[in-house]
Amino acid sequence: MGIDLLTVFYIAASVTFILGLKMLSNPATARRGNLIAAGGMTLAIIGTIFLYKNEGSPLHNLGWIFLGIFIGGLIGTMTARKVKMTAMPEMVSLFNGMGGACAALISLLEFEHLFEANRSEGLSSFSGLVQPGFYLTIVTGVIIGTVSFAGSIIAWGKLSGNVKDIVFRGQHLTNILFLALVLAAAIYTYQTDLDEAHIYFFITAGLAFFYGILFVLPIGGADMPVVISLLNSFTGVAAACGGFLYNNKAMLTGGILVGSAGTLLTIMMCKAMNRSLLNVLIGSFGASASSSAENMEQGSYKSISLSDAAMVMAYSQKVLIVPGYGLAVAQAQYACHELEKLLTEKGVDVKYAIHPVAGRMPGHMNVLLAEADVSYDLLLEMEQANEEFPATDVVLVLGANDVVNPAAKKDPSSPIYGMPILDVELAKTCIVNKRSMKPGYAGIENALFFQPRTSMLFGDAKKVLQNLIGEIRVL
Amino acid sequence: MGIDLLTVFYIAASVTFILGLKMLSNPATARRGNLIAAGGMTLAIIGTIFLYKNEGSPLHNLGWIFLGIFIGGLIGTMTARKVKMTAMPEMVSLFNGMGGACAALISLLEFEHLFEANRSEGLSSFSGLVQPGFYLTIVTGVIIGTVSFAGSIIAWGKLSGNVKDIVFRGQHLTNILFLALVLAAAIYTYQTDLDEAHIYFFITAGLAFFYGILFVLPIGGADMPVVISLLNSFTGVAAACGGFLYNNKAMLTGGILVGSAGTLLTIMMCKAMNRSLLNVLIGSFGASASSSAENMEQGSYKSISLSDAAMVMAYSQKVLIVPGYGLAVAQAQYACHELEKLLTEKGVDVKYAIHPVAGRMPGHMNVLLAEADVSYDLLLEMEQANEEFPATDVVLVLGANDVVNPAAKKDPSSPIYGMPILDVELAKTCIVNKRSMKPGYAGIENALFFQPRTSMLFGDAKKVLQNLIGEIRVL
Amino acid sequence: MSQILHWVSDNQQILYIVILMIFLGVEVIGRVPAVLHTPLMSGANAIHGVVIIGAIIVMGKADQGNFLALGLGFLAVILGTINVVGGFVVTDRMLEMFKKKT
Amino acid sequence: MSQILHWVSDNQQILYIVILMIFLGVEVIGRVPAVLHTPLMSGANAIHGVVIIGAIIVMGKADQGNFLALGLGFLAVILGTINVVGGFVVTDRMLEMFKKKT
Ligand SMILES: NC(=O)c1ccc[n+]([C@@H]2O[C@H](COP(=O)([O-])OP(=O)(O)OC[C@H]3O[C@@H](n4cnc5c(N)ncnc54)[C@H](OP(=O)(O)O)[C@@H]3O)[C@@H](O)[C@H]2O)c1
Ligand SMILES: NC(=O)c1ccc[n+]([C@@H]2O[C@H](COP(=O)([O-])OP(=O)(O)OC[C@H]3O[C@@H](n4cnc5c(N)ncnc54)[C@H](OP(=O)(O)O)[C@@H]3O)[C@@H](O)[C@H]2O)c1
Repeated sequence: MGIDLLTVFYIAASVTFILGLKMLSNPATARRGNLIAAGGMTLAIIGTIFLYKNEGSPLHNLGWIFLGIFIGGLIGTMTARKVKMTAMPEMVSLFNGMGGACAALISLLEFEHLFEANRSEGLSSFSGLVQPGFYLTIVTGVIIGTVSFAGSIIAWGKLSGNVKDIVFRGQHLTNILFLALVLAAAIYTYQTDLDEAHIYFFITAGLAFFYGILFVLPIGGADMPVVISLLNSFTGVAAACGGFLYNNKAMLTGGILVGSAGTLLTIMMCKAMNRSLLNVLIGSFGASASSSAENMEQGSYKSISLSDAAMVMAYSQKVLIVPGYGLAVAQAQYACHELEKLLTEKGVDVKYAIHPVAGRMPGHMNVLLAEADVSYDLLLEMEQANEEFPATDVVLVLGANDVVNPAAKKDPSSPIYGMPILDVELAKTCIVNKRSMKPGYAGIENALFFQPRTSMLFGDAKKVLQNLIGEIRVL
Repeated sequence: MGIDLLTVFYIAASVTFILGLKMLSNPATARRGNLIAAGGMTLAIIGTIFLYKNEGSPLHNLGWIFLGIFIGGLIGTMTARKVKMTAMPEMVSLFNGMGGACAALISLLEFEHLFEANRSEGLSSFSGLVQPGFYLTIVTGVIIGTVSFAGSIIAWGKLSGNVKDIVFRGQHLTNILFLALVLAAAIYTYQTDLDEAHIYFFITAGLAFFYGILFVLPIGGADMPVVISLLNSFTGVAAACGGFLYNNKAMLTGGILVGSAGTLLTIMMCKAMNRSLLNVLIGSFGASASSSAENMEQGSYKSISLSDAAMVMAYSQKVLIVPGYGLAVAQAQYACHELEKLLTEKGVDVKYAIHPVAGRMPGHMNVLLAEADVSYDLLLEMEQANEEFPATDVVLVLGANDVVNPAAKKDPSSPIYGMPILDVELAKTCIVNKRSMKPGYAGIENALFFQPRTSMLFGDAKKVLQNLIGEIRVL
Repeated sequence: MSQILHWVSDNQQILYIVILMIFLGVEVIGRVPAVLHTPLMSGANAIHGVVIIGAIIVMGKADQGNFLALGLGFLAVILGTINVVGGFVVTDRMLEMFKKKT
Repeated sequence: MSQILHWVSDNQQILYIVILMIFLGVEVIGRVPAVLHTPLMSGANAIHGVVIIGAIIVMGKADQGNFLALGLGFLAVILGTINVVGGFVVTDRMLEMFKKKT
């Protein structure tokens, strides 16, 4: 009876996962989708605790289980609540790592279980008692879980600035060799003498851990969102292995769902930046492109003074602000909102033009501006914005670069060629704020800066905005 | 070994069904999708014939099976090849009916099987030997299969003009009563004395047959595509019942897939006409609306003579032709293509504006014009066409009415309000060909006809087109 | 109630397959444009012709002497085949008409 | 070869579930706009936290004296819970930021 009810719970949970993910991919229903999936998850967890039967007897150690859930829940809630919006990807990476570690630990303990069972039967190797399929599930869970754990920690480290990009010659070959080693150790474990197997299993896990580190190390820090998404789908597969292990459909379906959707999401993220997954993973993009930037001829550009910029904006009718990665770096979102309010008070029509991959994670700008309480209605999506530029007097580009680079439309040899951009050239004037003439993420020169209608306003975004506000106030 | 291989075949078939349906919903891949699904089906059929094991022994009567497949294949191919493009929905309806009958026959034979088994065990009622779930599967298969069969035949009859719409008072009540009777008979069969059950099972099937007829009878002939789509998804469910019966995953997945996709498709078809499924099934739309048409005041309209119309078109720069149901009725697609070629020779830019629900089945106009060899490039979809109307000199409306009715945009009380339409009013002049001022399918007056820029060109579409061609030739 | 739960539990895999298939059916055709409604309907119609497999099984396990089963089974095979073959052929013909002629 | 076929046949229902789930994963998020990539990733991240169920089972069937299993199981429960709870909470916070403020 109880165990039958649990099955129904699991089916319900699987359905909420599917529905939740579906709703998460639509702005209107996303939040509800997240809650629905969370509800299904709660059902599955509570059901497991109280209704699961292991060989006919209910689970014990309930006290420990509740304590673990309490501690984990507390840590999870606190960190998730306290984290700064702009540090979201790091956070997701850490959470993902925890999931990977959890999956790896489960498989590890099941291995120990098998090991004991084999030993008490007096068998000399695993293959005696254990089906290849079952061992495969366990070892896959350990390897993928561990890789995901190690990789996520490195990705977190890179995003939070604790780990530097490390590139050396022959890196990719080393990585492939390492992967081969992991697989060899896994196979050896299955076939060798029982006691040796015990050691080699841990060697397999250890090698997988190092492989996870090596896998993420060469990839550029800015590409971490893509890597996190990929590791996310890895953890999904590791969770699915757990589902096979316990013949548990909730784990199986949830894991596979995330594995499949995560893989597609990873590919879509790459596409939004006009790159291939392979290109991201090999991590050569930034390197090769920045050299080409140096080769490009520098045209002549003109600067604008703070007071002139303040004047132009205060006396125009319509201003569109294009935020980019620089705004996030300078943490200038509050100053930006301030400027927007001030201009609006003066009767200027101010809106934001949001490029989907501005910044370093999808939706970065939405989150950033929302943090500063900018009204959602003022945010124009790329298509809308491109329609409004021709009727715009001033475009203020704040620390954005690639997302307004006309090379994406005009220069087929450019690495960003084909990426949709914000057509700021269509506006009457364009004021670009950044600290120097240095290129952005893609490492390429931007012809926009050298156009007659464009003026540069150098300086850190936050300082410049504060000064602009000061100037406009005294106008 | 053989039976294991069959499982793989079935899995492959299920995958091709999913892929096929997915590809069928995209114009670029539709044809390939159909072929892929057909390939999977062939695999599943051949696999079943040669690899299926019934209690350990292979299937016999192979000669008969091949003969049946040969005959069925021959009939299927011949009729499918010979049918006129515009008679497609009838054809699909017939094929669907065959599928329903097939599903019903299978369940019927399995029932006989059970009946014999029960009798030889000396049991007095079904419930003794047969699980309720199993009986439910059988009886559901018979009922749904039979309803689908009978309904499809009526739908075919209506479309081919052999069956008239029959409406009487209390029809819906009668139908609901009949459905209740079917269910009652089905339940009674399970519980009653074995020999009586044998009779009552056939009574159940017979009642289901009548219910199928009654279900479709009151629905207007023009709504048959929607009904066929609904019956199509019914047959899917009946096929899935067969899948349960034989624990056959190919039948199960294929059936459920069609059942689910077919239901959604039915709803989408209704939406494209701006109606609800219930509204279609109750079949009251045409009736109530046509009375309201009579209440509308008739404005004044102006006619145009054949020679004037010929002149206007021949000396314009850009003509858009809007085909509708009347063109199909008049079988004027060839004459229409003729006119288009003639005008093009004279240097006029001629294209077609295709409304998605013009005619009586989705894509009706595409199929109709393709039959007359009109080039696909000349067909504009609704959105494109609406962009081009303002730059168009003459719009020639050929037997279309509802799809160019401005009430859909302007009159919230109109039954077609909210349906997207072709904005022919935007063009410089509009010539409308139909036989009278009578309303179209929705039975409502069309304000377009009374507008200053519109002129009416009365007559049967084919005759009018032939005369126009004659006039233009001699210009 | 507990019987139903038990039944669900016994058949959970099949139930999963059914539920997932329902979701898939809806998702897979969710983006179909209106012009393709008729060919899609026709293609789906051909796919449910998979019921022919059942007819083959019924026919193949019928005893030589059981004329009812043989006769009706034979009929079922013919009808099922018409559904499958006719369905795919007619769909193909329709789609051919939608093809760009280049 | 024949062993593999046999394995496939024995596990066909599970295989069906896996295959259908893969299709569903792809179909379900196929239309997501770029702005929602991050919350979607985060939501998916929370969903794979379902692995916590495995941790609970491991923990719940560990013997009182088996300190390795108890210790690591306890750790697994904590880590899994962090994944689940943190994942859903962070996703909700993110989505709150996307909400229209009216
Ligand atoms: N959103 C995503 O999911 C994602 C993920 C990975 C990669 N990417 C990539 O990231 C790029 C995003 O484009 P983007 O235009 O937002 O950024 P960007 O092209 O990287 O340019 C940012 C600019 O901000 C300036 N900047 C840096 N710090 C600043 C400060 N404190 N004050 C003012 N300016 C500052 C920099 O110029 P100075 O150094 O001269 O100041 C730089 O040129 C795209 O190439 C995209 O493909 C996006
Ligand atoms: N496509 C689908 O899937 C589908 C399915 C079911 C219903 N519908 C509905 O069908 C309608 C389709 O709109 P529609 O504009 O194509 O057709 P319509 O609104 O039914 O109008 C057709 C017009 O053609 C005229 N006509 C009939 N025979 C003719 C002939 N021989 N020569 C010249 N004209 C002739 C009729 O007027 P006269 O009698 O004065 O000649 C009639 O007004 C929509 O309301 C739609 O919702 C569509």
